[in-house]
Amino acid sequence: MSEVILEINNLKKYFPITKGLMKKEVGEVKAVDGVSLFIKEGETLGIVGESGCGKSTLGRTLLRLYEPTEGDVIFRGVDVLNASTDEMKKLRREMQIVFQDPYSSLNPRMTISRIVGESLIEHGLFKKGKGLEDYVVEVMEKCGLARYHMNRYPHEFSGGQRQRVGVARALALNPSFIVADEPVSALDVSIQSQIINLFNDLQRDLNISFMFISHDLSVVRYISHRVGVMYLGSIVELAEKNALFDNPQHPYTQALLTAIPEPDPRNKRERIILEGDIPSPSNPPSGCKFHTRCRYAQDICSERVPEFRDLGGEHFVACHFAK
Amino acid sequence: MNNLLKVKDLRTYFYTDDGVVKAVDGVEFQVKFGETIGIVGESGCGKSITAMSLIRLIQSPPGKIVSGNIIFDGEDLTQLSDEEIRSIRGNDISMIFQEPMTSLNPVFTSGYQIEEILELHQKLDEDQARKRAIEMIKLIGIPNAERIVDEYPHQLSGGMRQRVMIAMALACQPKMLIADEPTTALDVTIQAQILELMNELKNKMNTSIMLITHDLGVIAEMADHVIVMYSGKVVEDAPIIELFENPRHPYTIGLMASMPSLAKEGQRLETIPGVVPNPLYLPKGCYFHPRCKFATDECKKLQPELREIAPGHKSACFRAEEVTR
Amino acid sequence: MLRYIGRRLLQLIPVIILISILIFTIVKATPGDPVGSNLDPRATAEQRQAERARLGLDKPIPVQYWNWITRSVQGDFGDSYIYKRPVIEVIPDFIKNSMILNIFVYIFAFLVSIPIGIITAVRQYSKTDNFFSAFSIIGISMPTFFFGLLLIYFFGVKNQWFPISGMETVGKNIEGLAHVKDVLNHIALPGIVLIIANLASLVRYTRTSMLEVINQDYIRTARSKGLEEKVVIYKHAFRNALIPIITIVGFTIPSLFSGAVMLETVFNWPGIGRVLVDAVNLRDYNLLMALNMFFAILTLLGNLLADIGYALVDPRIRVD
Amino acid sequence: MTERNTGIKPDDKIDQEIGEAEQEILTPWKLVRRKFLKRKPSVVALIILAFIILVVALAPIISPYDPNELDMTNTKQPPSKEHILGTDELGRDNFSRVLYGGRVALQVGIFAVIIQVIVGSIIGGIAGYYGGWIDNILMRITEVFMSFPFLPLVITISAVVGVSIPAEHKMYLVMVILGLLSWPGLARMVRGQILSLREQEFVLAAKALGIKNSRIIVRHLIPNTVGYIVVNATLGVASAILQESALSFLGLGVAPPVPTWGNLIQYARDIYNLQHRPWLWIPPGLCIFATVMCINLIGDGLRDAIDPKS
Repeated sequence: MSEVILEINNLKKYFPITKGLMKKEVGEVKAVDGVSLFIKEGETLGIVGESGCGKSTLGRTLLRLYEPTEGDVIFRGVDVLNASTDEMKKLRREMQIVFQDPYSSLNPRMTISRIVGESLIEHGLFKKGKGLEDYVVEVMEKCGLARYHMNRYPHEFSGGQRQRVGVARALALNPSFIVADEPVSALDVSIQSQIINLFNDLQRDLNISFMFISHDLSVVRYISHRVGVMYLGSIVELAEKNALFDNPQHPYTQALLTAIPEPDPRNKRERIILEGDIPSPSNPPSGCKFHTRCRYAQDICSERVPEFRDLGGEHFVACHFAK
Repeated sequence: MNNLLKVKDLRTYFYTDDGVVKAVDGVEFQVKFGETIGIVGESGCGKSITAMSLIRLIQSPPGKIVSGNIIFDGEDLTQLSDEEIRSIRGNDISMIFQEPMTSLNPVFTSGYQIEEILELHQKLDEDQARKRAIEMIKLIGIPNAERIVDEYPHQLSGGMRQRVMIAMALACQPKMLIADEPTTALDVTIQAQILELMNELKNKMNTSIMLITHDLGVIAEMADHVIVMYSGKVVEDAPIIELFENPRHPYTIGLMASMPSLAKEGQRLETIPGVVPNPLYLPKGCYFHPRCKFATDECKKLQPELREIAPGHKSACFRAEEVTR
Repeated sequence: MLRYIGRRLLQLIPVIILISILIFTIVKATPGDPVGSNLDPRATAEQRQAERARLGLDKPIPVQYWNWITRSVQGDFGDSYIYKRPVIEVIPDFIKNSMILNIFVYIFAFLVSIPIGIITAVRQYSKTDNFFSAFSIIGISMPTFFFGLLLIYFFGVKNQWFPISGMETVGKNIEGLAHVKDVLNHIALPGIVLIIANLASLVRYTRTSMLEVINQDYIRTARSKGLEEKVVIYKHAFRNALIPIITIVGFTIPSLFSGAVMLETVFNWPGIGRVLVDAVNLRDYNLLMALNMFFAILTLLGNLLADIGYALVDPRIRVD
Repeated sequence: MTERNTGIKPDDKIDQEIGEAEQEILTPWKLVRRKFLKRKPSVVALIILAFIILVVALAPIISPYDPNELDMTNTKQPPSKEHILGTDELGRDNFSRVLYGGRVALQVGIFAVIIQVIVGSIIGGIAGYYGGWIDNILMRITEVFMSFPFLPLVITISAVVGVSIPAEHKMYLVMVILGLLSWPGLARMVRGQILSLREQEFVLAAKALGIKNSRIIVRHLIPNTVGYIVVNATLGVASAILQESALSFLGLGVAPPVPTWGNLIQYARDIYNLQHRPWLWIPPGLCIFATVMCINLIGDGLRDAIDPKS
């Protein structure tokens, strides 16, 4: 896990709010509001946060599924956001994505082998025929699917098996980086663990780096090397996993960690309950966006946006009072 | 009889054109006064159907409560007429659901939907009902209740709507509140608020709660005593601490082994192989045996009974005493 | 709300102008010469030319359009060739006659279709549901004019129970109640056809929107509150199903008139629909253009009414 | 019963895996067919419609006479062995004319809907896929078309334009008019489908895989919209046939001598024919009713069959 494979600086993605007949623009949803981070080779960076914090948009904008508003993304030295069409095509083979909802992430009208193999034909890596079929089966078996699943259609599979097909599809182009956008949130616990193990095995065998996005803190804690916590479009804290979970610096992270229901009936620990609701991303609070719900909020918090700085040992925090 | 609720041999089947689905297949458990019981299990195990069968919310056809008695506060609900069961719904037993976004009627104000239940069961007139509704909204911790009472559901956030649902359910001080995955659709910080609120109200109104969820963490937080369900049957029934520290059924053990929060650093997650059986083609013998490490020939032929293996701790497994983590 | 209606009315004006241009060009583009059919055949070429000049037909089409639109805005649609009277005087009585035939039928069909739609949705796949599903599919598949002819054949001709033509018995100038009874007698047969046709489509529509609503979560919540099934269905469910039903009312208002075209022709009912057919057959261009404009405006108002109804019934639609 | 497993029948074999291998492959179209076959009324309607289409298609072989062959010697004959449905005032065999009339009615219905589907899908597809100002403009145009009063305009255009078109080609005029005035409904439906499909995760995944836009449209968007278009088109044929027959009855659609069910019913406009020669006008009317009813039943059956939730 040495050199940096992906670097993001000040990435922004604003969605316009339109109204009326001629769809005139009346505002903006600041889904991703200036995010900077890096991911090393073979590393899993966990991104955690509640709904509306922009984590999925971050993952998708990074792959240019949504055109970004500002900022840049450097993948192995290539500037992704201004890449030409052929550069972009090559990049597509390196960067892939796995989605959340087993029931909408697969085209219901396509067989599994077509779903997994479609990209290989598109990129001209294989011609239709035996070679393609064998490679597809190999990828499918790597994800725990069997050869006879090849000509089946998505409606014949359970949620867990569909997620495996989604992973196989992403793996087909042999990428070095995969964005996993809430890949296990829609699954039951016993199926969830099968997919989590699959991700770990793939990283071990193929040295793939992951951005693992989820709202489930215990899954993120188990699978990531480093974890970033997002709130209303920005990263408030980013650190090595144990550092973050054992000694969280940002008040939001602290509250978030205490909010997880621990499956241990004995230790009913004291909990920090955050008052009020999550503000809407279309008009976020001024200064530090968390000041409306933060226990330590001072005047400065509502005036100045805190700087995202390294407290030492790559433990980054965006809070005026973190030491 | 210190039991608020005693369910014996409850069976609810669904007659679909593909065949009979035994969603709830002989469930039994007890709930004491003021106790919170947790029903945990994965999708399709029949936990919601069990709860809905208690107040006969089963759509029939295709569903039908085939057998079983539900002794609630000394009265067997299965013998009651439709008219009588309706006087219990929302009054003695009320229910809240998972999706706050769609569980409130979009064309009525939140206040009206609370007043409706008050006017129905407590025979309050409009003004009294409105005053009581505002009190309830204040009780569940929503600021400026006077304004919220006239707002429509689409104007409220998910967390607030769930609170309005709780206010509605507790308006008539029911003896039992059934909460079907109440916080699954909510964010962690909002979930913490709602669970905290439910505990507060439980003590204030001495209501017992039946909490249905697939999240063992929420169960550990809230429940005094738990039943674990699999394919329409109760496989384990134990007090909360006993269940977590000394699980006596392979499925419960498997569930806990596959939870990331309980796994040690770097240790590979244990998984339960295979998938939940298709309810139309349930295997013979114990339904869990195709996925069970401890399965023997006996398990493949006979259905294990739910038997008491320790005071207050029941398990439906022939080898309950031997199974280990 | 009034500002919203005002703004929507303003938005209609460009559409109305667009439609008027389209209708004008279509009618004017035909080779048939309107003058030819007005004058007696023996008129010489010069007389014909003079008549064309008088009517301004020799000017280029855009100019003719401009003259026509400016005069129409003031209500002068020119004279009707068939009725030898200004079009603006001709149309209102026919509208009245069409209203008489359609309004009662529509209101009746609408009121009856709602309970049927609800019952068939609540008791899905029951005998009543199957019966009304069959009834409604027959209703929408039966051509209205053919159904009219069948009724005339069986109830008007074979055994003379009902009159088969016109709005009242010609010659008998009876007043008051007898007149009303006579008109009602004439309404009978066309009325049956219209009721069945409207009922068929409205029942289908109400049933579908009720079915969608009945399976919603808030209906289950309502039941869990202990409300009676009647209250759950007729208050909680129906109040939501009303939203799409209100929109269908808006859309079907124009078809109230244009839909009856076929029936007014078969039953010789002196309504706006029949007049349209006569105007078309006898090349009465002034009347034809005015009628089409009337129907176009009616359709636009119908759509507007549907949107306003939607905003009134559905609190989620914020009308700013 | 959300996580219901596939329809695998493990019967006695303990190892579910073996059972799964022989499991018959259920393609989406097989699934649709199986659901459709469960709806008896639609299946019966399909059989009857197939019979009607067969008879109408084989009209040249089946019909005993040439539909336009005059025979002044036995005009206005009641039904007899030679003329099953009697003859009209020009001595033409009514049964043959009903058969040929069917051909015209069905052709008009089908081609009108083909026009409707082509125009509607293109406009709806483009508006839905590209969005932005293109979507805005196309939708304004669609709304203008939708605010046209359908029947009055169809009557006006077919009468006014029809004047200069010979009788044989009137049929094609009716097709074009019906097609060009009925596409907005389909366009809005296709646009709605494309808009919702575009947000589906499998389309985003295709984009992430570097699949070209054109191929995403052809491979991912269209196959998932076809089902809805087919249902819409089927119901469209039913209403097109009704509209054509109404127009022809008014003498504004397909004009004699070309027979169509609609203009054959015109005999009934003469009170004598109506009363004394029902065999002239009732059979074509019943043909329209039966055909349209079958198509509507099939359309309903298809709609439920492709609905993923049912």
